[in-house]
Amino acid sequence: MSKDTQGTPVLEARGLVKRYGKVTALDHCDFDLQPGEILAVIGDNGAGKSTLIKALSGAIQPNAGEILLEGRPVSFASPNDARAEGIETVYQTLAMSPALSIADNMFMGRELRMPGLMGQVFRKLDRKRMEDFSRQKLSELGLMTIQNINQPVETLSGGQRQGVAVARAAAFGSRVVILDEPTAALGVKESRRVLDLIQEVRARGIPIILISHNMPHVFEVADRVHIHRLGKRLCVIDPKDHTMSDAVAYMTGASVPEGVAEPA
Amino acid sequence: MSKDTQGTPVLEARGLVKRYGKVTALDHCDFDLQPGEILAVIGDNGAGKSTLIKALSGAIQPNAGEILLEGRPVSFASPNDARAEGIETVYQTLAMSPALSIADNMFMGRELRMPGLMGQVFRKLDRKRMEDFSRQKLSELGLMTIQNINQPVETLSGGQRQGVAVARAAAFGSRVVILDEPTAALGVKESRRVLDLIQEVRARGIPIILISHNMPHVFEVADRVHIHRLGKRLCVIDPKDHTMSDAVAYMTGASVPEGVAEPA
Amino acid sequence: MAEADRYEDVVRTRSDEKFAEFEDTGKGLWGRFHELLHTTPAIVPLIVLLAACIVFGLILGSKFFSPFALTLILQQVQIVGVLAAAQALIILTAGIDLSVGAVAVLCSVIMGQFTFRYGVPAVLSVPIGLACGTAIGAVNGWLVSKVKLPPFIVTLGMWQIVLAVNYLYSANETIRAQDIEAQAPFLQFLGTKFNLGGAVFTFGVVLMLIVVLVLAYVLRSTAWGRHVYAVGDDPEAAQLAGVDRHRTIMSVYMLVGFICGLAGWVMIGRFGSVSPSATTGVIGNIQAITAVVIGGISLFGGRGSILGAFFGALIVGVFELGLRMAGADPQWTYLLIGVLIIAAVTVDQWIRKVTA
Amino acid sequence: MAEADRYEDVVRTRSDEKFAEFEDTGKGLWGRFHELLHTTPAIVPLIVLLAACIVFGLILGSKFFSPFALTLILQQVQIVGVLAAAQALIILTAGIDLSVGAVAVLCSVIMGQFTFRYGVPAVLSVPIGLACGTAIGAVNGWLVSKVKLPPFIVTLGMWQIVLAVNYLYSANETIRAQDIEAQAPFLQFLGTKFNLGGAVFTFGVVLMLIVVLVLAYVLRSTAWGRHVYAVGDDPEAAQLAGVDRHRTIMSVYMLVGFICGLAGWVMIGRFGSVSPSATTGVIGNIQAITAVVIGGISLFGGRGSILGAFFGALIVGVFELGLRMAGADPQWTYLLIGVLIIAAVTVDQWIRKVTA
Amino acid sequence: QDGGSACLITKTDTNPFFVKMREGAAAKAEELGMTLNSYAGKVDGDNESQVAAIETCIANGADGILITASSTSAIVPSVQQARDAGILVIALDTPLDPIDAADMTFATDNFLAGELIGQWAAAKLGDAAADARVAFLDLDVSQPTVGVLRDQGFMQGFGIDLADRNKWGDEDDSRIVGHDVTQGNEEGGRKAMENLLATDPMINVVYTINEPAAAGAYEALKAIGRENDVLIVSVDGGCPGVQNIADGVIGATSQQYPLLMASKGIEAIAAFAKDGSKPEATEGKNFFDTGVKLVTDQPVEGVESISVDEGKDLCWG
Ligand SMILES: Nc1ncnc2c1ncn2[C@@H]1O[C@H](COP(=O)(O)OP(=O)(O)OP(=O)(O)O)[C@@H](O)[C@H]1O
Ligand SMILES: Nc1ncnc2c1ncn2[C@@H]1O[C@H](COP(=O)(O)OP(=O)(O)OP(=O)(O)O)[C@@H](O)[C@H]1O
Ligand SMILES: [Mg+2]
Ligand SMILES: [Mg+2]
Repeated sequence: MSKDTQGTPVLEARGLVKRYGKVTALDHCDFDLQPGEILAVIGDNGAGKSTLIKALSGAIQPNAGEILLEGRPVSFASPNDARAEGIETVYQTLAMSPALSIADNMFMGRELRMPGLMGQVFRKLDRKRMEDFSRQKLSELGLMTIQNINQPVETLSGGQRQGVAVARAAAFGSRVVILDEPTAALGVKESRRVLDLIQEVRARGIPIILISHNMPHVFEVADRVHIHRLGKRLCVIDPKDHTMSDAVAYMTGASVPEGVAEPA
Repeated sequence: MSKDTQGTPVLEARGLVKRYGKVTALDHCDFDLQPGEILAVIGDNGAGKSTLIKALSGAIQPNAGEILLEGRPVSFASPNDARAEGIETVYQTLAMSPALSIADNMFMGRELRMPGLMGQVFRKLDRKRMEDFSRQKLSELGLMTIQNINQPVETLSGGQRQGVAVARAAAFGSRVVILDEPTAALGVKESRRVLDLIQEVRARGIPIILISHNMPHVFEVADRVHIHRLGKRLCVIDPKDHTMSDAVAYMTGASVPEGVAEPA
Repeated sequence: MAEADRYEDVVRTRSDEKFAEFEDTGKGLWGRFHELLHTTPAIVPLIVLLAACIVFGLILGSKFFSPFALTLILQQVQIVGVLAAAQALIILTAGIDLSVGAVAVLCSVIMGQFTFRYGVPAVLSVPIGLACGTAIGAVNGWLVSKVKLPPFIVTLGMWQIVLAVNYLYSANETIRAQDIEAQAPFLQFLGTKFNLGGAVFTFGVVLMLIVVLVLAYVLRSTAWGRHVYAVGDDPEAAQLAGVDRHRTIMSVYMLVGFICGLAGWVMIGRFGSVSPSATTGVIGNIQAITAVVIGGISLFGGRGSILGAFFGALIVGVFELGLRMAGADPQWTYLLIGVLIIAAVTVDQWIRKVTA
Repeated sequence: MAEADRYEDVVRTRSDEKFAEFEDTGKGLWGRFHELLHTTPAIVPLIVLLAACIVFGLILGSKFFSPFALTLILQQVQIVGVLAAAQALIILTAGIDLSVGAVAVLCSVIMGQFTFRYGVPAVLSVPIGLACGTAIGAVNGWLVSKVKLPPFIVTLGMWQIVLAVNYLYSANETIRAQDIEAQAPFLQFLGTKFNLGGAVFTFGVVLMLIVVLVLAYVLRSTAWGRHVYAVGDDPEAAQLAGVDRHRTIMSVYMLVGFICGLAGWVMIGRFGSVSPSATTGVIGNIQAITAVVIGGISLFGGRGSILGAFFGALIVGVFELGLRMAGADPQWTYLLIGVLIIAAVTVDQWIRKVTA
Repeated sequence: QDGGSACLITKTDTNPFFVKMREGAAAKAEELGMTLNSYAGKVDGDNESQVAAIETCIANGADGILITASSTSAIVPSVQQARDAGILVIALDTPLDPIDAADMTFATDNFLAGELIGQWAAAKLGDAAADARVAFLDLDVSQPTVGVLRDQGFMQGFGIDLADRNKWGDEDDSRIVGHDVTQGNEEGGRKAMENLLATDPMINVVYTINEPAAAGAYEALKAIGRENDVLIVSVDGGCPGVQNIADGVIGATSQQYPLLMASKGIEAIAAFAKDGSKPEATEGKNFFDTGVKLVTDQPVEGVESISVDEGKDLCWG
């Protein structure tokens, strides 16, 4: 299940810095994602993981540093720019509009219009096509059977919402799929479905960034593990060569990986 | 670490029913908590776990059924009633006021007043005493060292907030402490602290109800495991006699525990 | 795979099980009614409207159900109806616009003054007035979206500014209906009457209906409409999900300014004259907000429909006309409108509760 | 312990490590200023207020800094100041009260009419008026808390109801200052003057200061005050954390009704007469809201201080008087107040940003 | 009731002037056995509500309408609509623009009312009028017609160049301290007076739009102890206002007769309902003049006035 990870990274970051007032959430952070891999990002609460992926997906603009997509420098002014490049993200907060329907949420910002006059002149949405696609994606991914694709997202349970968000990213992500703690509120069964889904997406050749606090899950699916500590990448380890205890020790600062100098 | 669990339950529920419109969240659910034990409640998303503990802690009023505290029927009209009986709860949503300080939140609804005239006539709060107590509890429980006990809760990280909520419950709970998914958003280190804390509280002789989706955690700390399914108690198992796989199989309906008839 | 424990694998053995199932709604008449209520929130104000009509019909008899009286209601609500549509748009984005009435009056003054003071042909003055409305909307939108000021404050300030500019610019001069009729009848175009089955309508009423229907369509069936709801619902989430928050808000405020301009044109049609002291400038905002809230649009944004706001305006219109026709003292009318506001929303709340 | 895996135990080996540490703020002057801003949000409107005073002082010279002009500002803001304190309380609970001004006027009318129509001694009429204010507040509170209607709507309706009742009950009759002075001077008690270092103050001004200071104390230093903030911040969370939401909301609305009654009494003191058509009934609500938002209290509840609202009222007072003294005509004053509202909040926003 | 039905539409129903007008109309209608519906604008200058009221009267099939127009020109199309529907329309208090837009006008001349108090104030001051300091306490920033007429009338009477006769605030006479607005009540009167006193504490003549505003201005003057050396003049002639002249609050006021206007109006409608006859104008004028009289207890040479006692007999409150 593991693979060689040399070559141009799909997504790369060099020296990212992001400050919030007095807090430095990212402190010259490096990052790389290789083609076709599942890269897990682990770290303490507040280590800056979410900030990192927000910078990678255009949701925030870093104060310094550069982002490279397949070797080419890019700068995303908004999540839409990143999505245009095929980078789809499930944010920790899910980013759904509670009062809108599942289908509306799936297609938010990339709605389909009717063909012909109705679409071009009256800009009418092609609801049927959007609903069919949403329904198909949700059931195709085996994630859920929802009777009514038009029910507002707020009527779904937390788990179901997370399912919709993951399905949206999996359906539209053509280059990279980023998942920020997709299983935090999920039950055992639901978490398992998400893990299966991650592997399906990878099987389609799309690399995945997975942030999680669940070590068994991380070690089960990840090809490489990026350990984040105090706003920067501490090291990247191969889960086959390290134990969970090692990983936890590194990320909490209990021990220092080889070749890394722990800051004073 | 395990103990005999016979005798009058500290907290008991018989035939609780709670309906939300067309959804039946609790469907004639039974429940009991023995003195001094850690009782884990596990179940799928939407099984009704949070609804159950909300009924037990007075946050909602069940449509039917009765609740017994040490054998005596009680009816809680509000969380305050339950707190007056020594039942403290950490809700899934944490129930904090973001703009208020840590100390304010710790003492919300049971503020301390100054001694003498200032307190009795002018009803002035004894800030110093509340702050000292909060600081002491937070550090005593080894959970965190916060420099400024007066900073608003909204400036804390999710993990720190969860820490404050748990510390509040542990500090004031004199009869029962209820925790609804206290480690959902927490990192490895922070989760560990919370688990340690749970065991400390139990060591003080206070029984604990713990809802969690994390099987290893549940099996590590629980004396008994209440498996919730489709709005009611399916069974209670002893973690020493069952494997995690058994528990997961029961709660997801993959297999049926002995002596229970799976509904059609 | 290191030490990962496979206890979770068991869930795969029954993977055919449904993740979540939704109860099929019992499709009786009651069930269908429920569904209607949930998919069409405008139904509640519609019920209130019909009930009000029936009550007044019973009290006033045929006088109230004459074509004259019924079309009169439309005539009388046309300005508030257009403003309510604009207000509803803003409130859907979780904003509020206190300047709608003042902008409408200023636009009507601009249309009049350009024609009569500067001699611009009326067919040009009208678009100039509409452009001014749009520009004021753009300023509001910019302050809300870029400077991130609360809409209440921005439009509170703008209300006073626009009203003062209106008085200063017009020198408080009314342009008389006779003069407009003689020299620039196009300004009164929306006052043109036509007969439809005994009832008299004006183009202004038609314009109001068009504005409401077009907005209803756009909000329901275009991407922009969905974005308006999403931004009102949760701006952060909408932004992350790929909606351009700034563009959406700007477009909403500009469109609202434009619609207020239209309302100004409607005013000329209805009153014949151009008057800077028209009360709409002072109380148009409260009237529009009243219509919107009676129409069941949440002040917290993201919920409700423009049709509801229209029905809300009609409800107020029916009450005002009905009470006036019944000879109620004006102060009693205000009192009853006050009671109506509270009652309508209580009923709405209650209906939503029993059908939840 | 079944199959539980102990990979997490490693974190115990360094349990002395801090869970979270908070950067010590660099305690320079700037650092202290930051801290002040965060702990005392009323500081921003205070800065704006001082800046406004300085600017007008420079423009107008000693005329503006005369005891007459400075105490005049206090005289002129006393009604709005009291209403703003009431409004601030409601806004802290994430509500809004459009009826404050109307309730104040009605209470003053009740005090006057009870004395002159029914012959009740003035020392009794005043408490009766205050009780009526409290009762109206209770109705508002009950509708908001129990029936769960949006405060905006409840008080929009109540505003119209109270205003209409006010006109109907009083039959629009003014009670003349001379008659009150002769027969019931206690009604004018709050108009009593006293001299303090050359400046003339009235008991009404003193009452305003007392109301503001007492509310500031109560909100800051009592459990009830904390509950008000908690309910405004997140009512669900407050309820779960053990606050009696209903009681808190009821007490806030009742207290606000009572304070509005006080404002009515202040009005009699200031105008000498009792007039049902006082402007406060119509625009008192907007004036109070303006003061509150300029004072930096969030319309979403739970943030801000009552002192801020007081400074907000003073800012408007300083601008109005300053502009009039500088010779701006009423329409220009009106316009500039609009600009001020937007500018004050922009500055507030900006200060908060650069000091974040 | 078979005496026909009438509508009374006033500018507002919060100003005592209109309240009394309504009472007069109601009493007369009662006497003649007519049905009377009363309507009013929400605020001063509210044309919209008056249009809606006229439409309601048409829908109700009224025989006649009495209206005190908020906007004398903007209301004309609606009045025309009512007349086309066969309704007798009588303008009360304020003539429409043009005056023949109504069937008849029962009015006071507001400009004349202002002129009288202006003349009185000038005569009272004598030579000091040349360097008087005059404050104007007007109605509203929107400058409703009635406010402009009274204000400009005062200036005419006092000897100030009017500039544009249709607005206040464009004059450049150095005796004018300033204009402020009062909403025609005590609250606004006091604040406006204070504002103008802050600009110039030496004000010695105060024009006020009506007597409540004058009472407010008096309170402001009293607060600084200048109530006895300032002349306050006003318009209206309500009973509390006349009493205020006796009490020395106001120097002089121009009294108008709303009760008379209203009862005459109702009589005219009753006559019209009976036989279609329309009322006649006063000799030599194009309207029925209900008159205006200056009330003061300090009569001056050259300005006709009546005493406070006479004023009390005629007052409408
Ligand atoms: N919008 C913001 N404003 C201010 N500070 C922020 C903001 N977002 C994040 N931070 C701060 O930046 C730091 C990193 O936050 P981040 O959310 O990236 O952590 P994380 O690694 O994702 O933690 P978790 O595991 O709890 O999600 C934290 O100290 C946090 O408080
Ligand atoms: N306030 C509410 N209104 C309507 N339905 C509700 C409400 N609260 C809970 N429910 C419904 O009741 C059911 C049980 O919810 P509950 O929150 O108790 O589940 P849970 O077991 O705690 O799930 P999770 O593990 O996701 O927290 C769900 O179907 C949920 O949608
Ligand atoms: Mg994160
Ligand atoms: Mg739950």
